[in-house]
Amino acid sequence: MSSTREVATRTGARAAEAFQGGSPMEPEALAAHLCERLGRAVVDVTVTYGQLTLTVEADALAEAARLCKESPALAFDFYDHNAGVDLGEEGFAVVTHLYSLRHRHHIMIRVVAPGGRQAPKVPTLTHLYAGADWHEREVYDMFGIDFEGHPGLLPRLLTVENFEGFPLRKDFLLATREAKPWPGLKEPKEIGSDEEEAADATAAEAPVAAEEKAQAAKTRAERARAKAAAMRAEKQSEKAAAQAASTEEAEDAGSAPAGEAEDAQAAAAEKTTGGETAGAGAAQVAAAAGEPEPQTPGGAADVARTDIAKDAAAGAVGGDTAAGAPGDRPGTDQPVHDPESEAKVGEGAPPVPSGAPGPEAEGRHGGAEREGRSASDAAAGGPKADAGGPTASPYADRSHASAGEGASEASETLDEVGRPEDPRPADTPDDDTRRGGDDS
Amino acid sequence: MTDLDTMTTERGQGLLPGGPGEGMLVEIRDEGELATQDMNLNIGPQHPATHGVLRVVIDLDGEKIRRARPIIGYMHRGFEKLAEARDYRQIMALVNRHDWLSAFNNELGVAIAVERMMELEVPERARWIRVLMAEWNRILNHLMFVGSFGLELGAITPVFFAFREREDIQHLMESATGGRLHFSYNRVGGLKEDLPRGFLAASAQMTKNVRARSQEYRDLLEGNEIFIARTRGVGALPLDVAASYGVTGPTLQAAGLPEDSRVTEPYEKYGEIDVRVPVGQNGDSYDRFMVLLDRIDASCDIIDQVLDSIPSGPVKTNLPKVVKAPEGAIYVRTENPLGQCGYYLVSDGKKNPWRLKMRTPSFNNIAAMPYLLEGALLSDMIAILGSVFFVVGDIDR
Amino acid sequence: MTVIAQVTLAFDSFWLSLALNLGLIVVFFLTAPLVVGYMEHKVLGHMQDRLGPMEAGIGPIKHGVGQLVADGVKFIQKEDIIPSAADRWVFAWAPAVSLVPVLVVLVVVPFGPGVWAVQLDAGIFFALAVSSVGVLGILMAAWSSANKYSLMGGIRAAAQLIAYELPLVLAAAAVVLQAGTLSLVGIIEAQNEFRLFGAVPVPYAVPHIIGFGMFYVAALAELSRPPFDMPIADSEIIFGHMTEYTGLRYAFFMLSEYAGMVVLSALATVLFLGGWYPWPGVPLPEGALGAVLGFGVTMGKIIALTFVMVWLRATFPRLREDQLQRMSWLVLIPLALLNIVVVAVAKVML
Amino acid sequence: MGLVDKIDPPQPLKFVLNWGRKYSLWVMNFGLACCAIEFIATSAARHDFIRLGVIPFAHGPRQADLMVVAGTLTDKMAPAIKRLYDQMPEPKYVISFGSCSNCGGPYWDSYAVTKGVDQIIPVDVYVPGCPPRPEALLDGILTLQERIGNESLKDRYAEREARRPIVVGGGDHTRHPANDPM
Repeated sequence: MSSTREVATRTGARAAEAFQGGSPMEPEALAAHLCERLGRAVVDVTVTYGQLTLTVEADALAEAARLCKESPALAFDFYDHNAGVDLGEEGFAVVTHLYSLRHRHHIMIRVVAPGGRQAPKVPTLTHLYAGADWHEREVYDMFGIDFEGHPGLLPRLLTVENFEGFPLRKDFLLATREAKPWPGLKEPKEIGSDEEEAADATAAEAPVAAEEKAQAAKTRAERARAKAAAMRAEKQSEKAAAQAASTEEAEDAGSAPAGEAEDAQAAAAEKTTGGETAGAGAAQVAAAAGEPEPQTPGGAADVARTDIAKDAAAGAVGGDTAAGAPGDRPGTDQPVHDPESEAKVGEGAPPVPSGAPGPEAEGRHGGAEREGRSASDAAAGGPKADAGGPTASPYADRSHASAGEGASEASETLDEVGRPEDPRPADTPDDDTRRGGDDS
Repeated sequence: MTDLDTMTTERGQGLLPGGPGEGMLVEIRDEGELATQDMNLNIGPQHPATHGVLRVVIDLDGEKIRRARPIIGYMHRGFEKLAEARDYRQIMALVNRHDWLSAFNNELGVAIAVERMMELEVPERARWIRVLMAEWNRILNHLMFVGSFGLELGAITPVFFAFREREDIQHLMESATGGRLHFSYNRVGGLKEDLPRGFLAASAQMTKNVRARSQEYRDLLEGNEIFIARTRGVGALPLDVAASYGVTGPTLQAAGLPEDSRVTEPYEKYGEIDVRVPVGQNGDSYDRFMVLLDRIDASCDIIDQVLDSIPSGPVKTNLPKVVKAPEGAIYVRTENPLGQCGYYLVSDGKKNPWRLKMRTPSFNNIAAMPYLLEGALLSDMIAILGSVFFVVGDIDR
Repeated sequence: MTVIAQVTLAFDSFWLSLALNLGLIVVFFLTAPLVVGYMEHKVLGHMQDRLGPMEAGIGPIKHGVGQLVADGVKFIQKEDIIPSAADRWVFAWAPAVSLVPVLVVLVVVPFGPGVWAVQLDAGIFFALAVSSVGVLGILMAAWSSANKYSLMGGIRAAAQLIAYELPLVLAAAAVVLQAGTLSLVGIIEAQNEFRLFGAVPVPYAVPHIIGFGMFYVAALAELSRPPFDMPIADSEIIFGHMTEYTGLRYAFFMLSEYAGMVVLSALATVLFLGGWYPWPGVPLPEGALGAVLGFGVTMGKIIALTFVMVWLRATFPRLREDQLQRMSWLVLIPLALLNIVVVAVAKVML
Repeated sequence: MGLVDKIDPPQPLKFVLNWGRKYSLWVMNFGLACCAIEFIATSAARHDFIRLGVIPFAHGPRQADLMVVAGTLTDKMAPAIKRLYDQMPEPKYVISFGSCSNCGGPYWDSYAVTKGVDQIIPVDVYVPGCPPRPEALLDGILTLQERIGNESLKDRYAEREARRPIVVGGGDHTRHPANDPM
């Protein structure tokens, strides 16, 4: 049968012409072509690594996409994907990537969603590309960006139906990471150093926070964040220290003395900065209940490190974005403070999981409930009832902590999880993370 | 479902006592003749046909599918968030897990992205070896689907044959990478280590075996009347629809377009060798499967070329321990076995990415599923699901 | 005068002989499927580069001979779940309904000279009539499970079994026409005397090659064996009517499937392969020895036919329901009618 | 059920019963992620756990005796797996195959992953690794078979009753499989 299908054997470019009459346009030409049609709507044009990124006004996105799709010279008929990006204070950006099967050229149309972090909005492209549907739902799911005119962003595409928060926002904390430090060997904890005490001091506050239940969720969130920052600073320094110290990387040290030396300096510098900022950060945060701190320890440490390290440019950038500079560079990973979500999160009760989706949801075995299950249970959609129990736990736990309700919360629950016959010691996450860890 | 109506007396009454009965009483359409009603059937999330945890909710009229709604997310593990919390070395160990059948190709994309941003000069040998390994991984992946597709159509033997080859190839790759499934073999700036002695000779031998044995699958399925009856003209996907959904890989090539980023935008060493892109004619299940079989042979050809022209030399560049991509954004796409995988990497100059968006092939391919399923028979759904090759982890990440 | 009759003459008690016969039948009914099942395990395994079960052995004998025994022992211990949404009584009795007909058919099947429980003059009629009752059990199971997959499986099964009952009966009818008797034993004897063109001694399979093929295909469909296993297609509708069954009830369904393989193979043997005669015209020794040899020959032919069923399972994908129906109504049934006409004409002419 | 879990049968009978359960483990592959591939590899020619009487032909939970949870269990999937487990008839066994289903594995810090399937259902054997090699699964199966070989159902059920469900962050205990009416 394979003989019935004609088979193309050609290398790169030649295959392109053989199949599509089209000819790719240079990024600059593309940009010019679009700029003259879109006029003032084009905010910015960047060509990096030979890739065109066209930043347009939000309300001009649909028009730009329509142009790209319909004008024969461009003929962007292929919807590749769109990606949300967290810009920090500035809000969110959505980068739509189109491709032309005929001409074989790319374009990335970038839009900064108006509405800041509170109510980001972007026009939909579903009327142009069928593929945009799921991608936009995903972006909503991950960033909470509303696509105007989209047939239906809900139910959530990837996460659990009643998931709280938007995971890919920078202010969405990973509960487990807040609860317990990175278990990998390559991470700071393994080598004792002077600011470990500082970190422990910060860490020690978590249980304290647990005792005083009266304290508002806000401050607890702050603590968790402070601890995170401390840990971050700490990690970086330790990483550098580890290079200088640990023996298995000796051969690399021999091969690249220059880099090593610099990193060693960096390590020294970080030790100091990271250390004191960690302490300071904790104190300052404990004091400052709520208003966005100008520079977290993490930010400070980054500035310090990057200044010393070779890439001064990135350092400078890291610095002033930490100070909250506008412009389409991404900010540092300073936790951005969002009063609204803070409030929502504070008294966010653990959601009741909707359980297995509905009575018909149960795969191949209809509503079959075990004899002895009450009929009412079956009527109520057995799965829900089932899931009500232990199943509830994972999200309940997560939605607590991911809502930034503090490390102590999560750590308690983790204790509950641990059981005597629990063989996790035999198979701790480090097994797995170390695989990734030990390269070179 | 007409057969059912004879049992139901009037609307609102359960066809069957209790649970699923109610499910069957979705809207009663009176089309003049005997009022028929659709049966709302839920396939998955744990169903043999959805190899993995995909879930499809379909409205059945008899055996004909009126509406189909894929529900995804059951394997969503939050890779993109975790990537922001890890540095580039650790990402290498995580990125290969979302599409567990093309681990090496996944690592490759991230490695290339970071290297391009850092403007690293990757050693020649490393780049050749990457092509070699990527193709082996491609064959591994395709063998899996050759087997599983047969299994879903009721032919249980191909999967066992397929795993016979898979085991050999996995053994080969394990000798170099140390992993059977998740070879964390890529590093930013090269590879973990050089190939073991005798690997190239073993590869040369293995391509011979794979070619010889891929003939067996053809013998088993290609000319098999029942197989043809089940797949010919089932689930045909026209090109324009495929494009608007962003469908790539064998599914797109079966529709007749040799769109393959190994050819159109060669990365690593693909530009220097002949890459044969098999295409189908009418993009139905049969073509998709045959394209898959052809791709196995095509990959064997590529491997042979690589073996001829692979130079000696170092396989990694010396980098500082903490790899930091300079600030900026880049989009890299690699041709994964299942289709085109894109990596949109935004860096703020730190050791871990600010944002790493993965555009995975299965996500787009499955998005086109409603189009393919509507109007098909229930049995055809199995053939379609099996022939639009997807990995659930690759959908949900 | 049958062997069993000989034994029972000594006691000369109707009830005793009846009990003895039925006892032997039940023993055979419980063991033969195990043999077939074990063969399927091993044959599939070796066709797929596997070994099949190896560990579960009976005493010193390994190679997984105890696999199906172990299955049985396990099924006894399994929890018996009846879905709360199910129709209790129908659900509970369905396995028995699908199991008993197979057992009843065995009563009339002759396994060797004198090795049968009852000889009916209308044996083939009885066998085909009873064997088609099994579908009732499947329908009961499918409907009462309160499960959509089961329901679809049941509907598919009903359509399929009805569609293939006809070719089965018509193919058998042609043989009856040829043999001139409805008695299974009579058919075997007639085959023994049969000479093609008055000279060549061949079983009916040769002149009735079309009928034999049809009978076999129809039998596969009746048993919903691959490639005709849509009613229990595991990757579409998970085991169809068996989806909700656990433990012993499920085991009954499996048992009836494998026993069905044996029974229909036995009928095919009787109708087309000359029954207990190794070859038409080759006589068997009188008495017990002949009975044993005849039984061996019959079992050999049965195993051969079931082996082919397993072989098909290892080879073919699954057909689609509508394709199956088309094949039955548009191909097999017209062919079967034509076959009967041809046989009748030939019978008159020759 | 009934009798077997109330009384302890005499030794020879008990041996036969255990032998039956030991060598007839119809397995339901709860294939979730990467580990599912290794599970299939274990069933295939090279490793072939069918030798051990582990029959992978049970496609539904109703016919399964052994559930191998292979892969990452996400919060969205958790209700389904709980339900499928409930639908398996006793006596039933669970093998947690791979780090993800043991404890979350490489996704230990993910917001969407259940850290360990034993939060949802009781697990008999844990097989570590990411993914574990097929040999590891064979080892796990042998361990389970050994355990079945000299277990007493009565004690097993008694221990099940005794074991408190592991509940993180609340939830009613009555729904735990241990407390299901047999």
